Amino acid sequence: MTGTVVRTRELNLVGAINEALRQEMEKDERVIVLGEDVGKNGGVFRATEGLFERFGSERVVDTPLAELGIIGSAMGLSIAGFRPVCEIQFDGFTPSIFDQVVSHLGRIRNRTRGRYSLPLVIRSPHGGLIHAPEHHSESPEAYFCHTPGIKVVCPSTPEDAKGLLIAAIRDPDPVVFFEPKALYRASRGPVKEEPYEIEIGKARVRMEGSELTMISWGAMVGTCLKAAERLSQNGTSVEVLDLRTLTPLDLDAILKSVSKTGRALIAHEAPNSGSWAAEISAEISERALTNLKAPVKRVGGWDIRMPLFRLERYYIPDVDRLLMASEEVLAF
Amino acid sequence: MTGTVVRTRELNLVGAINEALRQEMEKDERVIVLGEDVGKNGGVFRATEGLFERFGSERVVDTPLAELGIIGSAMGLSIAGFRPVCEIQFDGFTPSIFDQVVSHLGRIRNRTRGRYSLPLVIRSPHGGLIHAPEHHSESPEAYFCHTPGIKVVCPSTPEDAKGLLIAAIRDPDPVVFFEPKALYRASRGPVKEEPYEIEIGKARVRMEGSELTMISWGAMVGTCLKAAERLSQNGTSVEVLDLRTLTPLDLDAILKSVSKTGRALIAHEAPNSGSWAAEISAEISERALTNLKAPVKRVGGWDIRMPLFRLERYYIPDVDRLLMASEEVLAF
Amino acid sequence: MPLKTIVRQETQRLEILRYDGSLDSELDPHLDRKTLLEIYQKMIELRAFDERAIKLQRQGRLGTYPSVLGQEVSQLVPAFCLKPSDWMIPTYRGTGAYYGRGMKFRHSLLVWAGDDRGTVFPEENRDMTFSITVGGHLTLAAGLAWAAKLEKKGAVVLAYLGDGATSKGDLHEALTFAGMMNLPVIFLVENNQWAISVSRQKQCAAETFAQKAHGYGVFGLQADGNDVLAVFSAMQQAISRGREGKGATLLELETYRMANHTTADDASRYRAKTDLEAWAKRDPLLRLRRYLETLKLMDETRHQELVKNAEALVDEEIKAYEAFPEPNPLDMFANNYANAPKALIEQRSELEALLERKMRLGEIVEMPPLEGRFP
Amino acid sequence: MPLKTIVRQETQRLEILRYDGSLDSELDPHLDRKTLLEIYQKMIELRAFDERAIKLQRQGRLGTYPSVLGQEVSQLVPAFCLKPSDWMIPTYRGTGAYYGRGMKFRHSLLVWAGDDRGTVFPEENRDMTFSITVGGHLTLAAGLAWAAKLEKKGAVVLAYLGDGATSKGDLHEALTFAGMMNLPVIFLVENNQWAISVSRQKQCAAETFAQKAHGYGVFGLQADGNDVLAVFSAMQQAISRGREGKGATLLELETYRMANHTTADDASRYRAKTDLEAWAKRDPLLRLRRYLETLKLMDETRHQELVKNAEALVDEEIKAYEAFPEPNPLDMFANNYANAPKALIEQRSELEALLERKMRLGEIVEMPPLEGRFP
Ligand SMILES: Cc1ncc(C[n+]2csc(CCOP(=O)(O)OP(=O)(O)O)c2C)c(N)n1
Ligand SMILES: Cc1ncc(C[n+]2csc(CCOP(=O)(O)OP(=O)(O)O)c2C)c(N)n1
Ligand SMILES: [Mg+2]
Ligand SMILES: [Mg+2]
Repeated sequence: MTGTVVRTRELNLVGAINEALRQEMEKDERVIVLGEDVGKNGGVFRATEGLFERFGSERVVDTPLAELGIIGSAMGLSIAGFRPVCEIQFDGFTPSIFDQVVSHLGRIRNRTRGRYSLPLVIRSPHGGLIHAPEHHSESPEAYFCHTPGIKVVCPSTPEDAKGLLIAAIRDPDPVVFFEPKALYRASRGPVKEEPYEIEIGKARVRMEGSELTMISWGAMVGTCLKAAERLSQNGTSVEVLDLRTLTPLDLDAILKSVSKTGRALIAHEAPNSGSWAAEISAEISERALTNLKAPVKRVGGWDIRMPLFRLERYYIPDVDRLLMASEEVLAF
Repeated sequence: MTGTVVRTRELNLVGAINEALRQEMEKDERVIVLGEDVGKNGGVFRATEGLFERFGSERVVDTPLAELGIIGSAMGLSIAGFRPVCEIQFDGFTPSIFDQVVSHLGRIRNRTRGRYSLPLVIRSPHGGLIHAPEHHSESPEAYFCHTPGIKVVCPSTPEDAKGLLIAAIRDPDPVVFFEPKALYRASRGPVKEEPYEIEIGKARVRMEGSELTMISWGAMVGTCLKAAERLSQNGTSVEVLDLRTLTPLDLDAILKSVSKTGRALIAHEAPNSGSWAAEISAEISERALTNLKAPVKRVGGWDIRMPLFRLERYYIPDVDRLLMASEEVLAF
Repeated sequence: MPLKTIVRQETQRLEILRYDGSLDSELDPHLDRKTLLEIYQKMIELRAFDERAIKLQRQGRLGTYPSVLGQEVSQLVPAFCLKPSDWMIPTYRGTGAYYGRGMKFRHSLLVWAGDDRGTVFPEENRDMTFSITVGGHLTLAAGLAWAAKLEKKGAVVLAYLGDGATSKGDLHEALTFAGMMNLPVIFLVENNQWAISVSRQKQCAAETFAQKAHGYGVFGLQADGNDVLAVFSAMQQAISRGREGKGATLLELETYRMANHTTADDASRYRAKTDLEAWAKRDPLLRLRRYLETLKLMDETRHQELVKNAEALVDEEIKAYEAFPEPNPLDMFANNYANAPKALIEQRSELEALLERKMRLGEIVEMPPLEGRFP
Repeated sequence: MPLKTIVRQETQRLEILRYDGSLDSELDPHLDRKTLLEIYQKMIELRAFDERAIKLQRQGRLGTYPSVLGQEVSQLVPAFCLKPSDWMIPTYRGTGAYYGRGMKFRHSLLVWAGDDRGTVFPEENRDMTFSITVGGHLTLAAGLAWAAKLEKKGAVVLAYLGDGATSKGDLHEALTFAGMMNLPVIFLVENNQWAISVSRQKQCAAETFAQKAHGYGVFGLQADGNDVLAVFSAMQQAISRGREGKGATLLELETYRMANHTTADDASRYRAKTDLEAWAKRDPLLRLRRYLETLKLMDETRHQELVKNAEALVDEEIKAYEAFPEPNPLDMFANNYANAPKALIEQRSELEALLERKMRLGEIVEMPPLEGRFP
């Protein structure tokens, strides 16, 4: 391979994540993967497949079933100069680490006046629609986004997943990395072979348009694209913004798009009240009030426990709900 | 005492809470108080003072230092028919119970299809400005407000504290009851002697006005009142709304006031991004866009770890910050 | 006096029934024949169900399912030992525990089909839903036991957990409370040697889980979890302690997860076949059968009849499960609060509007009837 | 074979120096005179500081302060036994631990005055800030030990915790990791008999905290925490184990919190004076003094000189502490991220504008210089 030829293949999202992990582990000895079932089993979604065989039991570590132990270990390792990437097996088990995340993870750099930094990544699957049991389909991002000192990322394409994960591993601060599990295998796309970074904190326009901005992240981006397609068939020009990073929020990109379209719809999977969509909605109205042709609309999960999976598609917004909401915004 | 004469005395906020606890324990044998140092010591703020002596060690229980144990016990007790009121000693230690709160507390009624309910109260001091160490001045309400199945209350006067706590204890669902610790002794006011309820979910206009609505809760209500006073001296008519309950949010009261004034400022102590103020701001702009004469303004803590207490007054909004923000809103 | 031993502790293991069906008569709990046969029948039914559930999942007629194969004794017998007024909280791997308490298989199927209507326990029981978050039910179990202690009616709480779950801080705080407050709770560790792909050896460096009891001042005991008599006997001991005010028990039952972790797992990726073969010899069903044979309570004919009846029962249950109408989406709004707040009423209307739209579009043909309490 | 004991465990307690200053010569760690005197001097300095800190708080010159009175040995000696390349994490009740590592009192004062500039450890040390959330540092300590193990340079981690903290699930998960991964970490329980108003007896039903070690396959030991020789000796053992790859230690030091929990507490509400009197007889300082006297290393004159010097040192430190200029409010924005995101730059400007307004209004007279890294 020469330096100038960029080779690209199709990968699915979990494959892109796997590649990012492998390449960073090759490049940097300090990278350590830890979590439940990340070793021989390769992770329950196979995100760490092959790493144990390749890098051995010192760098790919099956931990006891103890999430505070996992996050605490990762914090200690990172303070001491390692670059741990820990996996919390499902979004629904991240509440087990909230105590450390809220009380310590994002505070230690400041508390120690910059003496210690925590270059670690917390990987966790995110969101619903894979017909899984309770606690396997959650969207807990708001809890993390409200917590200072950390960053929160949630890609929606294999390309972004690889570049953002590499950037997260190299980031000098803690990054929570949510992986839309519905897309692990469903989302396929071209991914460059060599390692590359995608800057954390930058949104990406996935579809250009002029009459309505749909803002989203994770698996919901796909639903937005489908809805946008349908709307465009009816002659409405929709811009779809994939946030990719939730904190730091790319307000510039959001405001740029909304200033153009004058209408914003934010779609996501979490209980809507107090969600990260609330922050985005508030920021838009607070900063671009005079540009708005209609009230900002949030479309999220209901403010109830997500039902078991037979009904999850009525909890998580689907194309119909996005269309209904869009019509409301457009008709204002 | 006859049924018709209403006796009233001055109490401070912690006294009102103490009285509510005592009266409910007298009325209802199922009420049990548990937590760290709530027994002989009467709680570190003396909120449970005298209860141990009055009701004994079976109903006023010093627990081991284990917050998951405390919340889990309270959940179990409540499912089995008791009415536990547990204390988490400081706001900054509530992250230790997030795991249960997010994963189970608000879900069990629904998960068991209504078979089991959890009539319990989680009491915790709230907010800053008492010159305390780290983790003793936090405002974690957003984490709770985003969580379905529970209610969140935060009074700002002795009268409300007593009535809301009694309502919380009698509520068939879990209530998180935040007590603004800066007001424990600083806030004094008339409180009726006999037990009474104040309805959960209802805000209260603390000052009437027509040009700007200040929305707040807890100790920040006092800061708003001071700022409103100052503004009114300059001829601006300000309405101050004390939310008292955070979830369920009294949107009617908020929209009623903002429709009248056309301007809203939301003041609170938590890191501003992703705060409960974001939800309120979003709701106002989403529902009352055409009534707004200026963008909604949020004034909260910065998105960083709160500094140790020498600088806390520059982290938590003070009258000057509210005035600056108000001027901005009024000048729009 | 300088370096002196101040505490001495022992951890014991109970085994009664040998693999060949013979037993240690000194410790025989002397179960009556009826009980033995009832347990055996339930074990056969459970195994028949388990096998079929896995098949249903493969056929796309069920969601992810966690098998209890090989754990029939450690699942059924503890639950079986309780009174209805006792509390029980199994884990997600709890089909046997619920069955031991009288829950119908149709409801287990509904749950694993992602249908909330499966959460139906016999009215008279104090059964709890399981926690999918591992260990998430343990401090709650302590709270139930606290209530039972205050009630003073001799009720106990049985909380199942796995070997993996022992690592969660929840167990620590639950045991701390249980020890300190002398609570009538049994923490039953079904040590099936695996937490998904993580082996018992990688979970904890202590020799046994039972010995953890000493760190909390509670009673600890290990038993052969595939031995119906040992489990029965250990449970009787633990229950008596609870009823008599002697406090909590940490009971470790050694067994083996003979199946994949769930139908979504492939255990061949991480464990050796030889292990499985060794444990197959200790099969709890086979062992009880041999014992029943020595008692002349079982022979091939009777066994085959039980199997046939079990199959018929399971058929029946599957039929009943599949006969359930689709759930009404609006039902998700029921039972979230005693009185639904305004926001939920509004949101439910939104969902209603969506459903109407979908009916107009022909995406939904017919709305099923409503259940549950709202607002 | 039926009910057989499968695990036997013992927990030992180490005491070397008697109250009267005599000692068990068999276990004498043979500390050289210089070390003994150095420890004694530091203990006197620490006590002098502690007394003054409480006074400062009463005078409104300091915030809430947690005294270490009576815990001088359990605070200082473990820290003293470390190398700079070892990690140390005390609790908030850690002034002695930090002092044992060479931190200046002026910085301790700053911290308890609510000033972030107090977080200054000697450059060469691997010291960590304490966690105000009880037990919040324990799994992190396991992580540091994991790193130390990978570094293969023989470093160990010393994490202090209180008797109350033993109840937190954090300790359980930390010990599980430490045992499983054979980590070079010492969990040092300063059992001072109280967690604010909750006594040791109400915290845990086990006889000792040390015995909890057996539940995790790590080494456990109890020692008299007011006995400088026992603590030194126990620490040597724990450190050697760590350096030699023998894994973790749970070391319980029995001592007593002679003061209120903090200056915000009033212990007379919940504990008997007689308790205090009994423990006063076991005072660690007095005990070491008697021992030094038997060794002819101490007499009243030398002691008084040490006290005088200590007072002078503390005076000096208080002066230095009070000479610190007011902190610049803008400094709170430094060191939150390696590179501050745009939102923080914006928020810092907002604060700047507020400060300017306050200067215009005369609420702030002069802005102190900026420190720290931004953006
Ligand atoms: C808190 C939490 N972390 C992780 C998981 C994912 N998970 C589900 S089951 C399981 C293994 C549990 O093992 P064990 O406790 O031994 O129970 P078993 O499955 O063997 O019955 C894991 C890691 C979970 N459900 N909850
Ligand atoms: C998680 C948490 N819960 C509660 C508190 C409040 N609190 C501060 S110190 C303390 C007692 C701690 O006792 P112990 O661990 O024995 O340490 P000691 O104070 O005796 O040194 C409590 C309950 C806290 N800081 N953190
Ligand atoms: Mg298991
Ligand atoms: Mg203590």
